[in-house]
Amino acid sequence: MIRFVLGRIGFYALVAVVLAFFTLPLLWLVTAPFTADPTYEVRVPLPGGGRGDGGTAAFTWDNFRAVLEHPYALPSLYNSVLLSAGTAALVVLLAALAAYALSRVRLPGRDALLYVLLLLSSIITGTAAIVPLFQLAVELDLIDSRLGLVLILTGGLLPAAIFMLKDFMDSTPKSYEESARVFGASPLQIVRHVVVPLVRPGLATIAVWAVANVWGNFLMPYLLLSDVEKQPAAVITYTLYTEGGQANLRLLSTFGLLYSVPVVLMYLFVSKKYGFRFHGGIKR
Amino acid sequence: MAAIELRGLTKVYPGGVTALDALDLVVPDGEFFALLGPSGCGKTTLLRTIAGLEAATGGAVVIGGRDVTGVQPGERDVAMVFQDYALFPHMDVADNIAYPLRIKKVPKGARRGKAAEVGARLGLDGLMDRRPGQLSGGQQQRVALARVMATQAQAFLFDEPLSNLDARLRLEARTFLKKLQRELGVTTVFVTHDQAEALAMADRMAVMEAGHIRQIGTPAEVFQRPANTFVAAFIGSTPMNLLDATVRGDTLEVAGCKVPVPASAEGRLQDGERLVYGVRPEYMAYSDGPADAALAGKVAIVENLGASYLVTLDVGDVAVQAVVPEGREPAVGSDGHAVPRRDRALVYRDGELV
Amino acid sequence: MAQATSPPDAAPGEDARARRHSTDAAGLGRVRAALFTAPALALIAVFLVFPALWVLYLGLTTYRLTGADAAEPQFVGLDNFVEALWDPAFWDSTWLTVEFVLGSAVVGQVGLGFTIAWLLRDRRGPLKRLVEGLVILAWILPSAVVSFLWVALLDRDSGTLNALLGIPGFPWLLDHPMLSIVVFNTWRGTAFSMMLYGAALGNVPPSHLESARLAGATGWQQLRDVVFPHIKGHVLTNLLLISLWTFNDFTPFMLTAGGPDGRSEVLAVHVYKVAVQSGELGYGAALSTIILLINLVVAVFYLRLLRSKR
Amino acid sequence: MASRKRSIGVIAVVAATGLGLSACGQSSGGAGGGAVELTITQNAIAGGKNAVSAEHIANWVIPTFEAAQKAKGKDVKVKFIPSGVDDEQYKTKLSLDLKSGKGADVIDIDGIWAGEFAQAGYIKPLAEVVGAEADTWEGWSQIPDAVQGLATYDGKKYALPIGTDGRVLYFNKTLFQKAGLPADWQPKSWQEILDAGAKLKSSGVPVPIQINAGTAMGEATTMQGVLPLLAGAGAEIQKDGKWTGAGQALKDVLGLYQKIYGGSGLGDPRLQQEAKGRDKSFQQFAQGRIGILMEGDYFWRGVVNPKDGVARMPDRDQNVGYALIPAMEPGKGIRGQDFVSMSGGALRTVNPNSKHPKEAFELLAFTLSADALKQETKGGNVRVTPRGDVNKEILAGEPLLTFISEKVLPLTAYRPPVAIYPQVSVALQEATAAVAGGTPPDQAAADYQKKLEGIVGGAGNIAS
Repeated sequence: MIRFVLGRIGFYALVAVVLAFFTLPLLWLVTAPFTADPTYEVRVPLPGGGRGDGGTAAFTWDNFRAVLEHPYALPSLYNSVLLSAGTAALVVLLAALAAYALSRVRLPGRDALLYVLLLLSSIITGTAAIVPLFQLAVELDLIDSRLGLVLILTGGLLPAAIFMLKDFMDSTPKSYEESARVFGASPLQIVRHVVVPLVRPGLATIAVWAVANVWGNFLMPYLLLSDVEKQPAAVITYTLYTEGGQANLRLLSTFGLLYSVPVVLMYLFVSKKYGFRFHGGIKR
Repeated sequence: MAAIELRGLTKVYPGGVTALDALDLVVPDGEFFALLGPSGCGKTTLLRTIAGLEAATGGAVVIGGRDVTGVQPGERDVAMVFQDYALFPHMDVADNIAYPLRIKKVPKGARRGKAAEVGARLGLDGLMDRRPGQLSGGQQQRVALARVMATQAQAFLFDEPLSNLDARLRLEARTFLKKLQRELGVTTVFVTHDQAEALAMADRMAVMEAGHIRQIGTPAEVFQRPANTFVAAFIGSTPMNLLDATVRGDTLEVAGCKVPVPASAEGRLQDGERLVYGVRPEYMAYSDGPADAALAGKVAIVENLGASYLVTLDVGDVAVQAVVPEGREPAVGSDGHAVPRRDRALVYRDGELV
Repeated sequence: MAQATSPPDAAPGEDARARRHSTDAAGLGRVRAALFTAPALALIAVFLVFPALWVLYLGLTTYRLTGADAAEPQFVGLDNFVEALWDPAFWDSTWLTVEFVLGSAVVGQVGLGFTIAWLLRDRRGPLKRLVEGLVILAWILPSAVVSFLWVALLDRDSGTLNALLGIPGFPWLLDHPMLSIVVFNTWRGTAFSMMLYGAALGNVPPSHLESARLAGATGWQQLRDVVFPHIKGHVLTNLLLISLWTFNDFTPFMLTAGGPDGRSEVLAVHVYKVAVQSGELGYGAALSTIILLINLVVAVFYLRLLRSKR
Repeated sequence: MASRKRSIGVIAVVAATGLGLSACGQSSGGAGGGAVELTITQNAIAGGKNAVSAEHIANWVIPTFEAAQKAKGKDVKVKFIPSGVDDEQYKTKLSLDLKSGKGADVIDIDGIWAGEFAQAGYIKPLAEVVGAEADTWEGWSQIPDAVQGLATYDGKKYALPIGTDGRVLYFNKTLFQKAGLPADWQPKSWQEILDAGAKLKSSGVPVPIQINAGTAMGEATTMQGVLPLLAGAGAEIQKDGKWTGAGQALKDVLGLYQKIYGGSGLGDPRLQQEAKGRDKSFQQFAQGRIGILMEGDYFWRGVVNPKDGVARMPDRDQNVGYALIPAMEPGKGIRGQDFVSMSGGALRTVNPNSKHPKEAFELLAFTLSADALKQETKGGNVRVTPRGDVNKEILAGEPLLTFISEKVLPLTAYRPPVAIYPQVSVALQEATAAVAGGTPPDQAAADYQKKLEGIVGGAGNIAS
């Protein structure tokens, strides 16, 4: 009994520590945008606050007004949505097809191939690859084209996506597909009717992962898109500095919050609708 | 019409393991046929090869007179119930049942109607819009059966259809399945590792071992006259007594006792030959007092089987088991005498029935 | 009694029909499987393999972003590699990276991710959703935002952490730059491991755990003897991916810029400084190649370790 | 059924995104019939970095220029391509563009990049790109030779200078008063700076002197620290093709760093290591925690500007003093000067890949016409322009900028515009970081010498 109680206490203590660890850094994001003159200090925005040093600051919507008036801020969020949705759709579609085939059919050298691609993808996402990628885009006439950027980003994400999805599919029982097959379903019907719905949580998770990756990517969009009207929020975030390189915390904190909202909403949507899982083991 | 015929069917896996070794088998139309054997014997591979999920390395599969060896599973006109039922977790019961019809491009209304009809027949009405995850094991099994029925296939294949049910449900399902098959009259092959299940349900059965069929026959034949010591040991809820024996004229010497040569082997044995004498515990007459042609020894263990008891006698240094009706069970340590029924006792030479 | 054993003379000759009969679960067959993989592989070939090979080639030249070497780069063979291997800054960065990967990925993310997954394994309801949601939030927020959050958290004068601990003025990013980025990256990346292990633990049959518990196994023994064998494959996937990602993670730059005095200059940051800030793209490409080789060694090590160990 | 609908939905989304993307991909280009299309780029963006100049280009330059062309019967369309990121990233992007034959027709670059861009063939002498009118531009006569030098490489003009700046010592008059120092303080030697620091310290100022050091501040350490001091010790970082090594001048500079950061308490060595240390130094100056700060005129215009600075000081004009940076000792500076400074400045040039180089140059020249510069510097956005005629007019009400223009620019020096300069700069920053961290100046200088040899290709390229 005592052991049980101690166990409970230990459990909640641990959970509390974990919660604190993951919440603490987020406090700034939910307070600074609402304070009149944000610094790095977390202060509670209160109407009429900020006079004493009691950890409060004057509450204001001005920062949001400033972001709304910013000529590129909101359009850049739309660009981010386009880029990440396009990349995620392409990554999920291509990775799912490839991962399924690799999971179910023994193609020669598939494991070695996957490892090699995974390693190469680390080069491509690194900074040293900017010249080849840029030149490639120039040669293919994909400069300043969202499609080109989507293709390049997709190329970098695909190996890891295939790797993860193959793992997911490996752990999905095959009897569903066999069952459908005995009933006469064609391979494509099986994929559509059975496989896609079964691995949907995995697809959704990969989609979120791809979106999160593209959502935060700065260097590639900046280099490949010169038209500011096509540039995503990651690039615009980096412009919220002054000539001397000082962060404009008023705009940065507020835009940072707005910039985070779509991915959070997407996560909530996906986790409610599909469940958010990296691994199979179908729940019955 | 839809007999299943296997001719020299062979399956060798890429690693060189032979799962099926040139099997010949005929399952006539309408028969309820069991494939029985220990795990790894090839029974599931055989079923999957009939379904087309595994490609035969050699030989032929003929269903309803049509050679389907190279035909895709979906074109063989068979339906299969998987061990885990493989109900699609993202579809409700009606959609699951109607899935085969969806593949056949039956209009939605018609297939929902058919699903409802089949479901009702299996007592699934009221559950049609549930997901498989919300059903009990028995209900899931019936959905899987309903889905198979909806196909109107020429033959059904069941892979361990009862193994995912708990013991009590299994008996019910056994009866239910047998009745259903009888009503439908569709040729059905099912795989099981449970000999009682095979005996109880099948019209005929095949006992398999290591890629070979060791015996084909009706449950009664297989139970009463196992064709070899493997089948003899495998079939029966209490294993058959298999005892070393030596022919002494017209009697056999078994564990120091003398018993008559079984009726089936009369005139086929040579004096002095060493054989295996087999008799099921159920086919022993037990008495406390001395009896003629009995295996006599001391009672070592008495096990309660419900309406009867299983008595293990130490006869010399071999153990002999006999089934004793309730009320007549002996005390441990007392003397016991088991008299084999001559018309049920068997003799095996080199493992094969004489 | 009919003997049904197979006739020994039955010819098991290879049936040609069997070959075009695909045996995978969905009946794809090799041709269709190849078609399924083709679009992904084509895209990877053009937008990944080709530029990656180009990077490998650039590593053999004096190519620079600007200056005379931009117009006419010289082919110098392995000079860049030799230079890197003789450069103490490279080795410093390498060791810092090893520290970073071991500390934040292997110990931090795997340890914390597994711990959270283990703590919440049989729970349902709002507490689990809250913890998982926050952990995943840290993972999906854009790095530009996240880095500001941590600068604000660790700030010397008005940072949240110092305010809570009551030690204003404590310079975390200066006195403990590696610890700071290790903890940061643990915070940032735990979600992946947590989700992976959460799913993996769901696949451990409860009966196995119960029987281990009945046999008197301690918590640790249960983990080692029952849980680990079940999730070994997931551990491998997880370690491979997060090590690779952490190795190439550039985000620490936004916290410490590699400083102070290079004390948190992990390889990804080192490459950025070399390739972008100094414009030495040839040398930077050579460094990328070396990182690739290190990653390869790490991957092979993991594969060996987890394949051999039972 | 439900799942079918969903999968159709997924396909529709994929298709729609695909279409949307390809449609977007094609939307660029598409020249109107006969119109000349020009593009102009700067590292500036409305609502962000250098917003004022971005707005000036978009709202004044483009419409006015287009109208002027129209009046001449030419149909010219100009598009502004904003950027607004780190200078290094802007430079990377620009280099990639220029290398691939792309990029805007009129581009802004930092003066320090001129040499490396020229060497790489990214930019060409203006006379080659646009013809003789580049050399006969009316503005040249208004631009001082030193500032013209910024745009000159190998004796040829590659660009037009956009402006220049200068570095001075700022000080907090309130703190000075408390420490008993004069409001019109003008040190004549390094020692006088240290003396003032010591007085400030004893009057309780937390950070008496801030002279940027270390690698975290990046180029700000070199430009607002090492180089002005080096000039005060009589050396230029590169002269006549030879680089300055670990000679006496550098040792003197590092010695001064040691006196400030080596335990005297005159400076805050930790601040130099912080990733955002420079931002913090601005904040601390504005909060009255720093006594003396070496910075460029940007500090006055953009940091402590009471109107829109990042660290506003409402009482800037009364409270912030400025002084020339003294040589180590009078007469010991470069060219035997008593006072020194360093300057930078941006350039604007025509992309050699431009399809319309003549029109592009017209646009370029227009942006640097007296009218355009006056317009640009209206509304409190005053800076030192390259043109003497304009400066005379706009700097009138700006004491500091007048000071820079009249007192500092005649003394100033520029960095060598060559490709390896950034690496040399990093080596200098590392040397100061070492000293601030406790390494003896001689040792730090020797380490620098070794590193320098590696960068510049041997001791032969280093002045002994």
